[in-house]
Amino acid sequence: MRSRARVLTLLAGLLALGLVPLVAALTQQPFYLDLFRRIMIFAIAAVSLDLILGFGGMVSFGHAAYLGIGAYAVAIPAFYGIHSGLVQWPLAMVLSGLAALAIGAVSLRTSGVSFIMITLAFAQMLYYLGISINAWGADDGMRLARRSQFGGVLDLTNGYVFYYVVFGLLLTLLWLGNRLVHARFGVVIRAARSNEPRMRAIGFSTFRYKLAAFGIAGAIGGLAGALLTNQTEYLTPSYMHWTRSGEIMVMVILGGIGTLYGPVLGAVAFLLLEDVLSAWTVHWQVVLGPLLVLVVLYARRGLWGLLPEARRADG
Amino acid sequence: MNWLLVVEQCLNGLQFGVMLFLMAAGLTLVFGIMNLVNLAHGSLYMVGAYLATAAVTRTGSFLAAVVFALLGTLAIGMLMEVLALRTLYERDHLDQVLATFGLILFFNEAVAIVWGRAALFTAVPSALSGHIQVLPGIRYPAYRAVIIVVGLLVALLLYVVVTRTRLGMLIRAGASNRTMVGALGVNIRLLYTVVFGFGAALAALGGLMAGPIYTVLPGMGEEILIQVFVVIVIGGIGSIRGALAGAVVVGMVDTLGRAFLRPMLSTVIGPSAADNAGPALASMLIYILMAAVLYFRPQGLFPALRG
Amino acid sequence: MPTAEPLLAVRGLIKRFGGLVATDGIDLDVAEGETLAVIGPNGAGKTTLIGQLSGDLPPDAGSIRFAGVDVTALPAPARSQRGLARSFQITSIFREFTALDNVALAVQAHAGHSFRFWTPAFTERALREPARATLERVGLGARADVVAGTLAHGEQRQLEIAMALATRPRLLLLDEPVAGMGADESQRMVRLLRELRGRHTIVLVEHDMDVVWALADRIAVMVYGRVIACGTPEAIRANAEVRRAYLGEEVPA
Amino acid sequence: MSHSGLVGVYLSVHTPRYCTYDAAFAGKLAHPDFQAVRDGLVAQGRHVATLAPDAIVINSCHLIATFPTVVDGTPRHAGVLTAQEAPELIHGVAYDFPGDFELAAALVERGRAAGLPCTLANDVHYPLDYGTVMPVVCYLDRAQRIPVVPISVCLSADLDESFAWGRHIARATAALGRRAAFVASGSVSHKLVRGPERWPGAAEQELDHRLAQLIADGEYDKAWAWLRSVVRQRQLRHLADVLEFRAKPKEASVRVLRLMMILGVVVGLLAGQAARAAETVKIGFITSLSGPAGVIGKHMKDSVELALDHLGRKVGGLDTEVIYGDDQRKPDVGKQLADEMLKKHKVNFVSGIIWSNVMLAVAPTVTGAGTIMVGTNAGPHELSGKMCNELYFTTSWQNDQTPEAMGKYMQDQGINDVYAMAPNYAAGKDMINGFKRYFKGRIVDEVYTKLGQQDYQAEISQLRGKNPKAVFVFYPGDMGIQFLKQYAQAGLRDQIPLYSVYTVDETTLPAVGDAALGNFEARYWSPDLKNEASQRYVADFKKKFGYTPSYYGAQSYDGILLIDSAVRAVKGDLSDKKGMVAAMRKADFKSTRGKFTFNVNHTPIENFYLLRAVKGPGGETEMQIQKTIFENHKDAYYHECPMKW
Repeated sequence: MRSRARVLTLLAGLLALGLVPLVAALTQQPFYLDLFRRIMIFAIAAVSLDLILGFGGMVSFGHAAYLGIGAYAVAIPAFYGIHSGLVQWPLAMVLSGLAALAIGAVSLRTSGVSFIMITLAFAQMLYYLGISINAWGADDGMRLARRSQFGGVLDLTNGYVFYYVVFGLLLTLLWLGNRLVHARFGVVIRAARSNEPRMRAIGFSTFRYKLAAFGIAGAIGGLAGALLTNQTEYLTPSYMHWTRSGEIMVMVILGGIGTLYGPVLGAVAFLLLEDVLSAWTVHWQVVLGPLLVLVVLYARRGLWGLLPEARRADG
Repeated sequence: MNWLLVVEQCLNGLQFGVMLFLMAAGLTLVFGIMNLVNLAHGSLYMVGAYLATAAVTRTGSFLAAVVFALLGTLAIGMLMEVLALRTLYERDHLDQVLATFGLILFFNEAVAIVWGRAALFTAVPSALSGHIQVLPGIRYPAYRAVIIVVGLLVALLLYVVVTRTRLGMLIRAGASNRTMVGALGVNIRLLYTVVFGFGAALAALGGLMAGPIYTVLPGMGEEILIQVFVVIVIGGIGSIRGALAGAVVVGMVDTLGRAFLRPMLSTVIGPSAADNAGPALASMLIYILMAAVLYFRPQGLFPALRG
Repeated sequence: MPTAEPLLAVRGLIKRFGGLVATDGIDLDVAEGETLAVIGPNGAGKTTLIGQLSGDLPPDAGSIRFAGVDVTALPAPARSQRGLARSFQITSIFREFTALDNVALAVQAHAGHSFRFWTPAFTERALREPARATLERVGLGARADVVAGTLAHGEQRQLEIAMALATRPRLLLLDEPVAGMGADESQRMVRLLRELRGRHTIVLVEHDMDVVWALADRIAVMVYGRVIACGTPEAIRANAEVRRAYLGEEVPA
Repeated sequence: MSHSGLVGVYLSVHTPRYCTYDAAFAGKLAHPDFQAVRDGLVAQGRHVATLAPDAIVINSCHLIATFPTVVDGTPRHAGVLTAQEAPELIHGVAYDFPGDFELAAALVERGRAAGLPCTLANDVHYPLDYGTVMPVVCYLDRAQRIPVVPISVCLSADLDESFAWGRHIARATAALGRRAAFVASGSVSHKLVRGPERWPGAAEQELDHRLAQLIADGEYDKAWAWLRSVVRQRQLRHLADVLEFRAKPKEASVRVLRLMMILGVVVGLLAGQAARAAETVKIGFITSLSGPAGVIGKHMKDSVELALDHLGRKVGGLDTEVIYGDDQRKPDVGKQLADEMLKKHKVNFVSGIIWSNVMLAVAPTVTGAGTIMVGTNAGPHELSGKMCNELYFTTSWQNDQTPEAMGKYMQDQGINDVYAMAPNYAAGKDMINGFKRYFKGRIVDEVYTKLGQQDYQAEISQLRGKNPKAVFVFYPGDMGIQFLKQYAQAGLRDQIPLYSVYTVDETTLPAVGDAALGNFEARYWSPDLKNEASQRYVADFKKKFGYTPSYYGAQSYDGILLIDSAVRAVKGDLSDKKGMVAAMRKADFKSTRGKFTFNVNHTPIENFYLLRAVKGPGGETEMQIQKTIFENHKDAYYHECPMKW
């Protein structure tokens, strides 16, 4: 049961996101469509990371790798002429999910800072692999000749259609994510974060559940990657660089971990700040940096945490 | 196999390892003692390099630059600890990552505002620009030999301070149980500020040694930061011995990998395939090494003996 | 005690931490339904023994047979699934969750796999009913919806027992259940444990001799990682070895 | 041109022979000579499309009212048209396009206020002539979506009244905030003669060109005076007859009255003069301004500012606004900036871009949006090859050209046993391939190092072990600074000569200093290049910014001059993309590299020189040209580009 303030903020926020295309049309500024669509795509990536980071306590510092894999899973088939989104997007989720399972199988044997560093290591390996494969453009990356096609049903080249596809996916993710987090599977993940030894004592072998969560987060990350490639109609291995994983992590922490809606707020705040500040001064990072420090010092549970909490801590 | 070349490459590996140790020591000290993940350690390395370069161009003497850079970064480090990091010791690693990520952004841009974006001119001090005859047939740049000596000296100094002195005892005690040490009347806050400043000075030492041979420009800290994290994780977080061992191992593996991996590979999978896979593999080598270490010995090669 | 195979049979259990030998070749049998108390001075290796029995600490040597099966190599979760539950010396609960959630989790652990992604777990009656019942049983019924972290110390110890019971165990490993409790709290705990006697086999590690005398069918005395005596309370009370161990004249191993 | 008021004036024609769909598009042209006229009309249609006006005020010489001027405000013009004069050519053409009652009413109100007899028609049955309907339906707005306000010619109006009506149309549209286009259906050179083959000849057509030129040049007074003189001097037979118009059929007199109205419209625009002049050239300039690469971005930005100074802050004679964007060396950020500039700022040109991967993300976005892109650095082979585009130009080079030049020089010098090194990423491999395209000597080894690597001591030891005769490297930015210093510190500087591309330049020299002495580079330009434009650029740059410009800057400076030459060529009509592209293709501006021409793929054909790092007069190290390697060197990918011009 959440406090009224949070429910209202959530609804207002989602409504606002839904109305952006209308505002863009009225003010003849289609640019806002692209800006907020990019924000929502990173929000999806941030929410997927939060599933394992906020709820599962698994601090993965290589989440951008799955965005990269998802991106390649769209660009490579397109390169060979397969433009159907119905093939590309599921492929993106499956491949990045499998990669996450493989990386998770090794990483989950460690914990704490070792886990942070080993996930970073695997992502950097994928990054260096990406920039050395010439067949797919290596560091120059690949251009997406045509956005994913959905047999004429969904025309992604139309900015508004593509916007609402992403918006729909974000809403679905929040809804399904909410179900997952409160279902038995989510409860195991959250309890494992709270007290792993106790979980083992009452009979849970937590490894398989954490690994499954890692795979799910990777798959959704892959979907975000597929969307990002369609958004920029371009992809480079630099999507997988560790600083990009750092940015997704910052969005999650800035928004507030352990809640599905925090990362959405974090993504909006971080990317809007980046856009507004960089338009204002070329030295925008000298302002953004201290801002992040202040958030950590005074908004202990992130921006979402600033809103009054419900009477009883919602587990 | 030309043995002289192998020896020279080993020397190169040792030198690169020692360079990594200079930074790793400060990071593992702060990390191990205060349980603080400090991504901004690379920024202190950069500040050290910038202060030294500015001092050399103004005074012309490398020694003056060293003193100025160490003291300057010590002060900046302590100020940073008081203003931003002091309240984060009990906080979650995540919050520390976000705060120090913010500091990276701040320092990179601040340095660009003060000194501009272009790389500064740095050169090896003339006295050390020559070569020394290490072994018959091997001429080794004097400056890099000095780096090795300085690095090993710092390792020795650190070992003595941490294990033999009262300050060292306090630091080790603080690591295992901060509240208990506080209860014993030691001003733990001041101790941590000093230790953090000391860690910053170590980073600055790394920066000012690297300045003449690498490039001094905004953002120079981040590239080496990742390699240093690899070092302290392989070595064992919090242990100075681990940092030294990890640094030398990473230095050797990375250097020898870049030098001999491709020839060795070509004997196995043929020259053309080696030409293609070699470079990529060489860049990934240290990450593969770290993943292996973490898998088999998650606590690192020489875990810090505490708690 | 009937000569049928004991529920728990421990043979030659050795565990070393560097130079220190925490358990030095322990042999122990616990029959079905029996309550065995394990007593001994601090550092005798009691908690190390419990750790090895529960599966958290892999022994260096020796074997553990439980309900006729060699479980030495089984990890803690597998042993719990086989009905071997434990409580912790230092309270270990899910602090952010409510008391009811804590116990429901224990129920969930034994209610099939948790790869269910749809129905909210905290509304599944199949988990909540048995959990609520177990809470009632340990006397925490009224505190079901309180966040575990905010419970009093005694209540948290009761919660630990409830979580162990919720896994429908055959054997309960209790590590100093009354540690840190006031007089009346420990009385209530003893009443609770007495109620469990006979229906569950209990291995009780405890310092408080009143609790031991009140509950134990048999008592094992550990000193320096070895069981120096094992028998009925009366035998142990009369045993010279035990008195010397407790009166401070250490008997070198 | 987002301001309101009259945004476009068209001299359109409606000769029945090419006024229907069949005649225009189905190839059954009555006379081949009409092809040019038809193409002109189609071009006008495309222009209206890009202009996207809110309304069209059309005045056809066949819509005649004897006493009042009739303004048709019917909200919806629908009906079936058969041309009164050519039933066999235009028959049964259905039309259905919206009207603009509000505008018509405002116009009539102004007319009445000025005492001009006029009526407001609002009647579905009001008959429209083919001169009004056909040009709109067939060419100008085939979709029939733009509201149309027909306005008649008034026989009894005199010249001044027609002129006045022109000004009222301009003012009414501005007042209502409409972006309207005025179409004068019928041309100056109308010749009332039978037989299509004796249509207005060159002399008569000259009138049209003359009038169009006068209006385009903004010489409204001259146009006004010229028209009056033409009437007086009876130069034109049919115009001469005009004076005795009572005796001539009404067509002839109608012609002159319409001319006055056209002129009035145009002169009326004087009020809107500010609107036209207010039109500014918006250029979006994208480069890396933050992070380690920020220094290159600064070189480019400063050069753009200097170019604007040299042009008096006016590109093509128009006020200019340059919007800078920081791509942070990330392709997706570059793409987002391009979208922002195209959609939010509605820029007319996009320019800049340092990195190939950012360029490959941005260029298709810009040209895809129908905007001209002038690249000023990155030269990926795709954009000079199969991805070349009519709207994409680069004022730098194709990446491989520079290593090709160095390869040729070293081949000519007969150097052998070369040790080649580059970072392990796409551009690194391009460089070595480009080098090997011309260098056929023995290559001891090809070594690729980690992107962003800082310590090259291991590679240098390996290199010394192979003791090659020469070393060829590509290490841009900070990698270059590190490699050069370590190469010199290893004492190899005087043992093994070092040849490089994109490594030693004015952005890295300040940080490397003497460690670069003796280094050979290949490049198309150098600050000491002896030509007037370059010397002026370098001198003024040093004076204004206090540091030596690099080729990154020179290319950006040229980019702005190229844009200026294009805008000037089309007289500031930024919607005339074709005209601007044609102008750009001439490369008709004083480039810092001296005279050069564009190849078929819009990549420069230019000279490449050998440079060497030497001690400058001021004591610091600088690059100086040693000799010319290539004269008018073409890139290796232009044959892949389908463009022909």
